[in-house]
Amino acid sequence: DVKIGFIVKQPEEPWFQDEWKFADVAAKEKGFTLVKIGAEDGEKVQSAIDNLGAQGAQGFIICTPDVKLGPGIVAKAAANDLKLMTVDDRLVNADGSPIEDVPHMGISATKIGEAVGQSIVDEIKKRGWDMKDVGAIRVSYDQLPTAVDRVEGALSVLKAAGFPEANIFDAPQAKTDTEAALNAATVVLNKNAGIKKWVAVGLNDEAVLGAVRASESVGIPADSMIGVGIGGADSAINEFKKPAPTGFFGTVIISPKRHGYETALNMYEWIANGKEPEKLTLTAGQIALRDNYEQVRKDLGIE
Amino acid sequence: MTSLKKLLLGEQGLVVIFAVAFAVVALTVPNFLTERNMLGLLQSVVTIGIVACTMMFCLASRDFDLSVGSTVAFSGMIAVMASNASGSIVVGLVAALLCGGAVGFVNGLVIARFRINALITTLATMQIVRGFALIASDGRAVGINDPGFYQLALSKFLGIPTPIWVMAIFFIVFGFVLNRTVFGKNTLAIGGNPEASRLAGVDVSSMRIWIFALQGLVCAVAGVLLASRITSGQPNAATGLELSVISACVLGGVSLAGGRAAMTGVIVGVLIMGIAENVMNLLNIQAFYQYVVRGLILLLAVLLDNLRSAAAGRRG
Amino acid sequence: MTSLKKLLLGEQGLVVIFAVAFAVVALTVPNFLTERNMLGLLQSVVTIGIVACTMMFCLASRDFDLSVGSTVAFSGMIAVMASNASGSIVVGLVAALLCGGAVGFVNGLVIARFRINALITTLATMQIVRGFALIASDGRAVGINDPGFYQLALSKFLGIPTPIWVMAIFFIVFGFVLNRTVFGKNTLAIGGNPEASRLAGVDVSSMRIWIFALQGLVCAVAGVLLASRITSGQPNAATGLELSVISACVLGGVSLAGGRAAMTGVIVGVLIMGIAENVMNLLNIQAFYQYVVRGLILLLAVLLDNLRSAAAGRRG
Amino acid sequence: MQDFLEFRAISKGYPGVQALADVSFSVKKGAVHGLMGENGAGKSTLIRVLSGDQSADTGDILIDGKPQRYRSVRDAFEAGVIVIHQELQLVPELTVAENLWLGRFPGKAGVIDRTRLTGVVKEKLAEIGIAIDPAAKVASLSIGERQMVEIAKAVMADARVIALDEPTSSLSSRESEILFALIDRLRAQGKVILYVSHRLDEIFRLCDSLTVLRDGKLAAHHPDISEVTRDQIIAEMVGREISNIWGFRPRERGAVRLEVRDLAGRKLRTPISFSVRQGEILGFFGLIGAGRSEMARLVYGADSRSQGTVSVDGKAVTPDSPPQSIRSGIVLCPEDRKSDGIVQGRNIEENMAISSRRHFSPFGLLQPKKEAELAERFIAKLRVRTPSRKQDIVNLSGGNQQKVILGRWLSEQGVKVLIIDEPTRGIDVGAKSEIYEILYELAGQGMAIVVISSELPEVMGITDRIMVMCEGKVAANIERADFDERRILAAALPDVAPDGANASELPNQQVQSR
Ligand SMILES: Nc1ncnc2c1ncn2[C@@H]1O[C@H](COP(=O)(O)OP(=O)(O)OP(=O)(O)O)[C@@H](O)[C@H]1O
Ligand SMILES: Nc1ncnc2c1ncn2[C@@H]1O[C@H](COP(=O)(O)OP(=O)(O)OP(=O)(O)O)[C@@H](O)[C@H]1O
Ligand SMILES: [Mg+2]
Ligand SMILES: [Mg+2]
Repeated sequence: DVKIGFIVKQPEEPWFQDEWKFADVAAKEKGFTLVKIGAEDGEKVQSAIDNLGAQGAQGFIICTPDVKLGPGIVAKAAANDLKLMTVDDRLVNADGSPIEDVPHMGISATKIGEAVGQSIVDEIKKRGWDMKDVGAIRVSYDQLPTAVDRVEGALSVLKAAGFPEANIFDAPQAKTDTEAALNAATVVLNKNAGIKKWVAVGLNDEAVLGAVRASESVGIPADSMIGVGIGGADSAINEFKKPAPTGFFGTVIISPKRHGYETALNMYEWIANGKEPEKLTLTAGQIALRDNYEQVRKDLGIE
Repeated sequence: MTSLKKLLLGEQGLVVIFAVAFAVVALTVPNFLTERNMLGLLQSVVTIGIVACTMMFCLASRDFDLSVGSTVAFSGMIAVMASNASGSIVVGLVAALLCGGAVGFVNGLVIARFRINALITTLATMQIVRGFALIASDGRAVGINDPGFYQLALSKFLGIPTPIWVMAIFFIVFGFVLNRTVFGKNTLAIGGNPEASRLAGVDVSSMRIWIFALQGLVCAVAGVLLASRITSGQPNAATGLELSVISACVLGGVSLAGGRAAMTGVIVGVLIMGIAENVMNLLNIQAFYQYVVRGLILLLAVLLDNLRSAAAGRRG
Repeated sequence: MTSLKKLLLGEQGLVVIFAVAFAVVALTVPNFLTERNMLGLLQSVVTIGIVACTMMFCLASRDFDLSVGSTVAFSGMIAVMASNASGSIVVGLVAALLCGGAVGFVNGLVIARFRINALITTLATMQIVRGFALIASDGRAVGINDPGFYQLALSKFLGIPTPIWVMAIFFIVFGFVLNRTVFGKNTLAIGGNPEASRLAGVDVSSMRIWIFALQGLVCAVAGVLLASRITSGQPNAATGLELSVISACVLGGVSLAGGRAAMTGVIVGVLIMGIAENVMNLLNIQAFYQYVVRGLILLLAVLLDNLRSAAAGRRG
Repeated sequence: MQDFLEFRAISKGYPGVQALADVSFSVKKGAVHGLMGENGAGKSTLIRVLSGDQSADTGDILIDGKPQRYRSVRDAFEAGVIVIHQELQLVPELTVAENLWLGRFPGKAGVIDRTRLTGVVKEKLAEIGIAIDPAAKVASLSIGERQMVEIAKAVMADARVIALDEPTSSLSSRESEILFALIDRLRAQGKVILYVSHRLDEIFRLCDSLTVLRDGKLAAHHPDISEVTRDQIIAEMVGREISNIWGFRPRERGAVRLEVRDLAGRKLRTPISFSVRQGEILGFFGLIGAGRSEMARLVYGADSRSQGTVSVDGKAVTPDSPPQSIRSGIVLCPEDRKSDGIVQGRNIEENMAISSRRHFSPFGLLQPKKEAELAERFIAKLRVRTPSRKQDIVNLSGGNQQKVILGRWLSEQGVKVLIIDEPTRGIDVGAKSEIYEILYELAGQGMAIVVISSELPEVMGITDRIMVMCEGKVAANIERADFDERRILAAALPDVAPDGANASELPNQQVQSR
């Protein structure tokens, strides 16, 4: 019997739900058991691995709550004699260099951010805005390293395209939900009432959505707002389904299918047939807009 | 001099301190005292403000409710899902109120009838209800089909958005209930001495059930408004709301040991929380430092109030 | 028959109920009663277990500490950073203990001397200390340079990992302190009737300071072990720990109204929390349903205990 | 004998109240000194100043000629002062022994010496004749037993100055005798004892000298008690003469109002039956733990019944809950005012109106004017000493709190049965006679009144009939005409067989037809 664990850092997030769902598909195809465990912090990760060991699993895939947990996870996996693969976030050593022995599939947070930034720059140009008149809301959640990498990635593209640094405003979220982003973004908008055109970036769709709602509540018309989110989950799709376009311009969809299905499959092959997976597989995010999101989703194998 | 002292040390001392602090902030922080910012500030405290109304009753009667955040999220979800399914916003609202009220009622029932510690009970329902919200939506945000739903939050009356009016009405109504009705007085009496109140003929257990049921209903109202503001039902909304609301109440002088509460205090508490966030963002304080500043403001506010009441000779 | 009844309704009734539940789980859940799983289970409750020891004192004296999670994270960070900087693990440990103790001491000082509500004070320090942890590390985890540090958690004695031993020692020591020492009795007395204790000459305010300082120290120990287990100092570690620890204590019969506490109860409470998580994962219960199940277990556990003590005639 | 304890010009004010104004007097070594005065006269405040709990605004305390400068209870204890406060100061969750040692546990290096802990207590309790298990949790003791534990504190600590603030207010005569013997022994050991009481008998039985306080000022100081009379002291206290405190007047007794049949509960196992007629005042007498309070709580529905019925004017009261009882016309004034009576943190007005306001609050809306009127009326009628009706009840003196609770029930409308558990506990002589007057007046209007009291003279003085309880059972039922102190006491004592009066001899009660 093959038993494989799949540990994720935020089990409530739709993204991870989807990863699990696709991993389940692989499990059904190959006839192995998949054990899904949520582990929000380092301590939970440790006990989750112990738990898998106790259940007699042979290996597991993990999206770690923090990449610095690397050495601990590697040691724990070894102690429990479990094969280890990572997804989404790559483990690093104490010195910050990636642990290259552990097979990984993912996409770099910075890369996703850059895709966001690029689509915003393109749209600004298309609308013919002057970057000097445009403000950027940086909905930030800096205690999450991935979040920092994502927004910084997006902003670096903006800056490279000539976006004035002085027009970038920080809107720190107290929590990662839409309401917190909405409240933080409202302050930025009110503080800079002189700026009429805005763009917004954030850690995920919910954060950008908050900025878009804030722009609506202070009366900024939808065509003066370009918000690009990350994830492509239902919050974003709901925006596209609204009868009139909103300031939520697009979202970078990353495919949970590959991340979930392929990692589970690779792990199975590794355990059952001794076929070791690639050390590093990088996937790509794809920008989805109001008029093409269904096609993009289909391309990525969602729905 | 003495009249100033009287003002500061009197019943309304907290309000006076707050007014002074507000004036200082208004004069020193740019962009603070603009109409837009004020409206934004008020809108940002709508959820906390509404829920604080009934949390005040809950604390005043020596109880505790940790399930408010989950109930807000759950009833928001229900409102969206029910109105999507039925095509009628009214059905959605009624469903949300029913669900919120039911959660509160169950809380109250378990706490009052089975005499289970309120902290544990509501900690349990907090998780259960959050679970329900996640299960119902499969962990995803649910979009609103009927744009009319957004109008709940977007519509304005006399230039002020509806949610702020709702909050103001709740403040007035619950302030009245606390001070001018038997219900309010009985709540305070239960908090002061539950056994003595019971022997004085107050039906303590049905009072507690009522208070929790009311809390649930009010959470549902907050949940509906929140869903309308963020144009979707989100199962992860309002996490950690319970602690913010309880802090706002305690800041406003509501005693956790029961028996002491005042609506003006709670309003001030809610506003202090909102202004702190608002000003920190206006001043562009870095995210990590915001934690520290938030904590210090909390401490400072209670410290000031304590000094005041110590000077006034009230006993802790 | 009567002796069974006596057993169930006696002081140790909770332990008996727990033993029965444990037996049922062991027989029905596959892989549960294996040495590996038991060790994993125990390791998973080390942080909660250690912190619960002093939280028990805190609650027993009618206080409340919400800052434990932040303190655990902060002192873990400090341990890692100080030992990285100095190259000596001992320096790191000492620094962590000092910082943890200092946080607790400040909590106690503010609460006891300025008579500020413990909930608000520790809510404030919870944020301030979390802010410090984030600022110190710039929001990122800090890796451990010296692999010797991992040995704190990885080393074993008689086949059992060191953290479990540490937890066991804490259980014994604090159980002794609670029942057999002046400190323990004074704690219970303060919680049971602060006024009477004060009039009997117990130095209530220095007792409270001590209890909080101890809590801080113990959090530091938990933080060091945690950092060692997860091989890094993480500013976001142990969020929400406070509620888990308080639940474990209350489950174990510690009264939030003060004055009632027992070490066996707390141990059982900690184990119930750990077993619930463990079994849910072993049974592969879906994440969303885990919320519901967790809540129900919590309710069931207190309900059972309440029925028991009601039958035993103890008054709520 | 020289002056050992001296108060010099002590003053102490609270917001709105001058609790003590320039009080000076001294007490000799080996003397028991009485302290008397109306409710709110400042007795407890003086004791609190002595104990180090509160500090005086001005003035000095001298012990053995040395001025004391203590800032805390601990300092006072070190100086040899121990105080038994008016309100019980025990920790219910701890055992008797632990309570007695609290603040100075025996042992080395912080580890408690458990053999000494219970051993010494057992010895001391036996020595003073108190039969309480040192290992019992205080929560499981009755009020009276708790009071005895408090008193044992005074013996445990080897103090030079002992102050007792109304120690007998919840003791019955038998326990009081134990206390008196104890005090005699302490006096013989040369201690200084300050004794606060509202009971003149005790004062004359115990004290060598006496001080009377009035409105916080020294009203009289009598270095030798044999030189004063009762009436003189009353006049000094109250400012007027009271000739006969009981003032008993016979009344017409009508039909049966309250009918209790086979009532039993968890703490009162033997079923109990009795009835009270319109206009009748029925007294319940017994020793501590006789079960009178339990009986009253069962009748009122405060504890749930295991069997039996209670009916008022022939109508059964169900379900058994306090609100239901109040609606049916039964009210209970509980014995333990601190835990069951006052609502802490609320003012006098709110404490009074808590139950009766439902009569004049349409749709649950308050009528502040009516509440104020009501409060003012009863503050005046019961002579509650307070700066205003908005005063927090915890700031009142013990006796004044009791008056407010009485006011709560006197203001209730439609009361048919009034049960008062220890009605005059801690109440001064002047107010006592007024309360009795009110009881007669209410009975005259047809109310049935049940008075539970541990003060034999009081039960004998004001009731029409006495039921004596002993160990949870009714031991005797005696009409006023047959009142006899020895007979009542004999019935109350468990070791002596009841003198013939048993349930079969109870007067035949009218059986109500349904
Ligand atoms: N903490 C306080 N705040 C305000 N007033 C107080 C406080 N404590 C006592 N008083 C007032 O001081 C006065 C004296 O009270 P004290 O308790 O000394 O009376 P007492 O002589 O012991 O009366 P009793 O016989 O009823 O016990 C009373 O008027 C009381 O209301
Ligand atoms: N909380 C309690 N738990 C257990 N037993 C109790 C409790 N309270 C009282 N008892 C017991 O119940 C019995 C009846 O006590 P109760 O106080 O009713 O007597 P009483 O006649 O009213 O005397 P008094 O009021 O003067 O003490 C006593 O034996 C007492 O020890
Ligand atoms: Mg007094
Ligand atoms: Mg009694």
